Amino acid sequence: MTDLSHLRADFPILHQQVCGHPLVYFDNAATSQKPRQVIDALVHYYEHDNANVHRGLHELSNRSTANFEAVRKKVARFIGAEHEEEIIFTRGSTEGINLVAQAWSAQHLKAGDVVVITGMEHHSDIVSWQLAVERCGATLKHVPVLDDGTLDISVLDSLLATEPVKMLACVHISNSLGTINPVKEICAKARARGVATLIDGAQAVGHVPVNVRDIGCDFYVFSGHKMCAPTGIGGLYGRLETLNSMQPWHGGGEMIETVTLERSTYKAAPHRFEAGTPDIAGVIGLGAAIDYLESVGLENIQAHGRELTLYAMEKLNALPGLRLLGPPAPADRASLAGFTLACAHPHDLVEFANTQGLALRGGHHCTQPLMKRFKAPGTTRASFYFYNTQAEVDRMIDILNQAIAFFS
Amino acid sequence: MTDLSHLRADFPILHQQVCGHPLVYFDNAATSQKPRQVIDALVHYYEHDNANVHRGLHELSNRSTANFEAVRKKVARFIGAEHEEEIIFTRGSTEGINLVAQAWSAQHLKAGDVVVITGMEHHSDIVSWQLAVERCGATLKHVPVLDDGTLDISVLDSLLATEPVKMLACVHISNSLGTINPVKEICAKARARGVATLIDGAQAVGHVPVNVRDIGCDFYVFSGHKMCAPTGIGGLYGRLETLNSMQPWHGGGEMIETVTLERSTYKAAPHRFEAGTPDIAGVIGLGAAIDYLESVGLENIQAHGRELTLYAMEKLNALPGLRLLGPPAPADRASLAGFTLACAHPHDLVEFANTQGLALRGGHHCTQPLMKRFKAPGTTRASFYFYNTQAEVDRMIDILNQAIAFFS
Amino acid sequence: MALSDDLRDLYQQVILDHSRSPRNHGQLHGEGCVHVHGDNPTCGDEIDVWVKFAADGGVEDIKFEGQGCAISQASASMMTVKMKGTDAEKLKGLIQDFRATVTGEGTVKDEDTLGELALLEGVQKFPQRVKCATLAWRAVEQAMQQKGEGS
Amino acid sequence: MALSDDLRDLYQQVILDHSRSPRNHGQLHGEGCVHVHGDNPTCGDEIDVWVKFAADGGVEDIKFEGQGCAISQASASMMTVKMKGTDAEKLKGLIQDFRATVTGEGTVKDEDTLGELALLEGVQKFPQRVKCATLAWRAVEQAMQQKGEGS
Ligand SMILES: Cc1ncc(COP(=O)(O)O)c(C=O)c1O
Ligand SMILES: Cc1ncc(COP(=O)(O)O)c(C=O)c1O
Repeated sequence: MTDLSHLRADFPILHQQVCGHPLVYFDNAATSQKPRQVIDALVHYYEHDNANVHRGLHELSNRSTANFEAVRKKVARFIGAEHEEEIIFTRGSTEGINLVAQAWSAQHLKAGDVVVITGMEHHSDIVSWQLAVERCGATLKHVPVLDDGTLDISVLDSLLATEPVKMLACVHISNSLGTINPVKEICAKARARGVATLIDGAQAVGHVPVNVRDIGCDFYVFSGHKMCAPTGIGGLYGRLETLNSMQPWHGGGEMIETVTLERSTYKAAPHRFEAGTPDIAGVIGLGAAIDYLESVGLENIQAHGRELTLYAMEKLNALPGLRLLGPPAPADRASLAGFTLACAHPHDLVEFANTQGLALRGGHHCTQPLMKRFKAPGTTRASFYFYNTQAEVDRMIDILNQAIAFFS
Repeated sequence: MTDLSHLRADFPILHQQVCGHPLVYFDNAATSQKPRQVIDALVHYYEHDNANVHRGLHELSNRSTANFEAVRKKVARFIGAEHEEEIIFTRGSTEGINLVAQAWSAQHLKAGDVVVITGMEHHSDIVSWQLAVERCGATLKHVPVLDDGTLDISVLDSLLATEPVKMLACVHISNSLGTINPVKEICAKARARGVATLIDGAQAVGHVPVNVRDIGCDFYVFSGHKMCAPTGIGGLYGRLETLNSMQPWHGGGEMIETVTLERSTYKAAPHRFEAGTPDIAGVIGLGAAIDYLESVGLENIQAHGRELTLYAMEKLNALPGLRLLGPPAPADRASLAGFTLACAHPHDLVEFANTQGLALRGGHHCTQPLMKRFKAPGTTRASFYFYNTQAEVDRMIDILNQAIAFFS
Repeated sequence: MALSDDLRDLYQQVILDHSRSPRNHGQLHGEGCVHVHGDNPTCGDEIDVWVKFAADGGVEDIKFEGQGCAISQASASMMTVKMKGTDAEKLKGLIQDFRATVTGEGTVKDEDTLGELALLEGVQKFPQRVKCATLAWRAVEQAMQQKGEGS
Repeated sequence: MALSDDLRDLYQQVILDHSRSPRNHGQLHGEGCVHVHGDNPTCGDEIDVWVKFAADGGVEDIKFEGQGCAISQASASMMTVKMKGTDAEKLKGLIQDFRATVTGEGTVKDEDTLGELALLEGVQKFPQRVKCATLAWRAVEQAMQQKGEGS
């Protein structure tokens, strides 16, 4: 197995006891932990460079601005965007999705149009589009999920062929099932029909190599906090011509050219969509996270995740009364395992695990429709990142065995 | 003079050389510096507690959630809100204003209505309302600024008496003039006519004691980064019944109760307006900043600022060709001084100052209409915070004298 | 790897037993019956409670159905056992005492009536589970209100 | 407190002199005159340039008005001095050489024609001022384009 356990030394938080046991952190799909390098970048920023960006001519402001914009370039390269102007900094995936659902829709969506999502979207991609279609009288349809946790692409084909679809929004990697969707193929189908695409990469960026140009989407969102960066920062990629075809979203400083009390004119992307003082330190931290992940290597991260998941799936499938959701083949999935146990509700299981130092997540994972689809009141989810080890999986299996004995 | 110079030891960034001179940081109205205590709180969070909030049952998540919600309570107390549910975490003032201009307006503003702003609003409060009235066919009017930098309240009176005003948005402290507006009186006038009020407290919170209940506004916004907190975090106060009368703004996790692919139901405030993973560390840092400011004492901060401004104004007014904008009496203004110099454009002056280690800001300060009003192509602004000293003001005057000699 | 005392307190044998074999499981129909649905949307716990109130406002009969964690289901089951046949006076006291037991706020006035329910005291150490333990109880309070409005 | 060399290079005496007493200040009207307005919205610098092009595309006459920092106004003034009477060929070279001078990117081909303008080399050390130095020049480029479209 790809051994990255030496990297644990970079993560101060991992070396603690919880309830008298060494912490095993398997809640990475909710948020990742941060390496010393990222924390240090924040501290360095606040101790040396902190100043507002774009508006100053003094040294600290010049430094902040240069470092801030350098991260935009870094993000563009990291996810394969053609121009750095295609990267808009957001709080995270949710804000990015809402920006598109509001600002893109205002220009491009009208009564009678159809927006297509999938049955495995995160609430952020369901509710923002519900709000968007409600505002303009469009309709929301969805591509259902098959029993094996993959999308029923035949329904997508027929929706695209028969409905006035304007936008297709689809998750890259499902945070509940672990399914890796064939987003390149899906975007090609949409593009062939002139349909815009938004890919939710919250679980993908920093976990698998991502190239937005190769995927061929119009928009792509991600959250920094799920890829070793600070909380409060993320990114929206949008194709430049699409972004510049959109009217502003929020009004404020930095997004304007000239303002009179009567009317205003606006900058081009990306600044048009970044009103107000941004999370400057968050952006600096995001840059440090990308440096860190690249030093580890995205291929190594992906390989390690796949191997650990294969190992975990084999052990989990052997437990009595355990039902694993999502694709059966580890090659088709990301490094997480969502499951139900016959004898214990997810919340009881997570509570039990916690008293042994194991951090799992139980519930609907912001995918209530998917839970209903699989007739589960919720699942227990173990999600891994590169700093997790086989020994930690063994420990989880041990604890689950105890839980089964306890609750049965 | 109130001596708070011992606090400089808490601010690592202040102890550096810029262009071979000790840094004098007078750009506090753009963003404040951060004390060791706030930086430490961020580091502690990432090294011990980092986990996603609200959704977990494991130890780290419970800790994060408890600490996160404790800050909501702290903010409520700090600005005098009645209920902690009245505090919504935002990226900063700009996001708060846009939330109100979008989510409140969707419910409460229609064609023919009037929104009143003032001639000294920051671009965030101008452009968001321009976008809002454009969306629904309402009209934007403004209260002009008098020569002494105060508002022409007689125009406000007549607008309220004769126009179908629905919303009055007004800055608490002008970031360009330093004017402290009589917001309590203004809100009383609006309330008497059933007009909702939004006060932009970006320059007020953390600088003067603020009590939203005493002010009597419906909404109040502020930015953490201007009050010793990290970048990327701020707050919106809204009266509970007003907030709960508003439909959701962004869709996503945390703001929903139940989601089906057809429709969703939403939580009450504040969570209704906090979609997605928030800037958890930013909130923790905001809490630490409030603790820090309270340990210094808001009254001390205000007194020190007033004394330093009085001192600076006297010295500035003695410089040849210098025109100081804003109220002539220091008691009526916050601790900043915006001015023009006959012999030098603000950008030349700021560039000159920077080579002497002095950080000033030159330009329109996101208040272009106000600059036009005072026929200034921009101003040079020195803005102080409690860690600034009289000696630093002396140094600024020295440098300005040199600049005058150089450019004349 | 010994289990923690807190955990053993939370999931006492009696509690696990109620969650596995809930008492008074099912529905009630007919005159004087009030049906209330309750849920904890964030955790997905759901409960349906049917109450047949007595003339004095006490509980003549009560049944429930639901799904959720052991705490929410056990609490519902144990609640129905205690409530059945309780008069209006005792009912109010019981609800108050139960809330005091699981939150640790306020004092329990009548330990005897509480009986087995006192075992749910373990919830105090798990504040985020209070809403699980009180789910069925909030449904009953809502039923009392509905009845009040109906009469 | 000596002034830094970088600052002295940026604001050389000649530059300050041009900013205080701009040459070719004013407007041009009549046939063959192109008027262009340019601005740097973020700093508030504004410029109006009037160009009377010669038949060959060179500059017969040029004037400007504007407000802004010393760099933007001095650069405009010095530009008009150099451009007046320049033929089309030299005009293009001048613009390229000037850009190379202030950005430090590319090489200056014709130092002689540049003359005094070479003094603006000091801008290289202040990258955020490049857009001040080039404001008037971008306006002339726009005027050249407009003329091209018109003919
Ligand atoms: C697939 C998916 N989409 C969207 C989100 C929302 O991301 P955030 O909460 O960072 O905005 C998440 C994470 O919670 C996710 O897993
Ligand atoms: C008066 C005023 N309002 C609003 C803002 C915008 O604040 P932020 O950029 O933090 O959103 C500022 C600061 O730039 C300000 O000074």
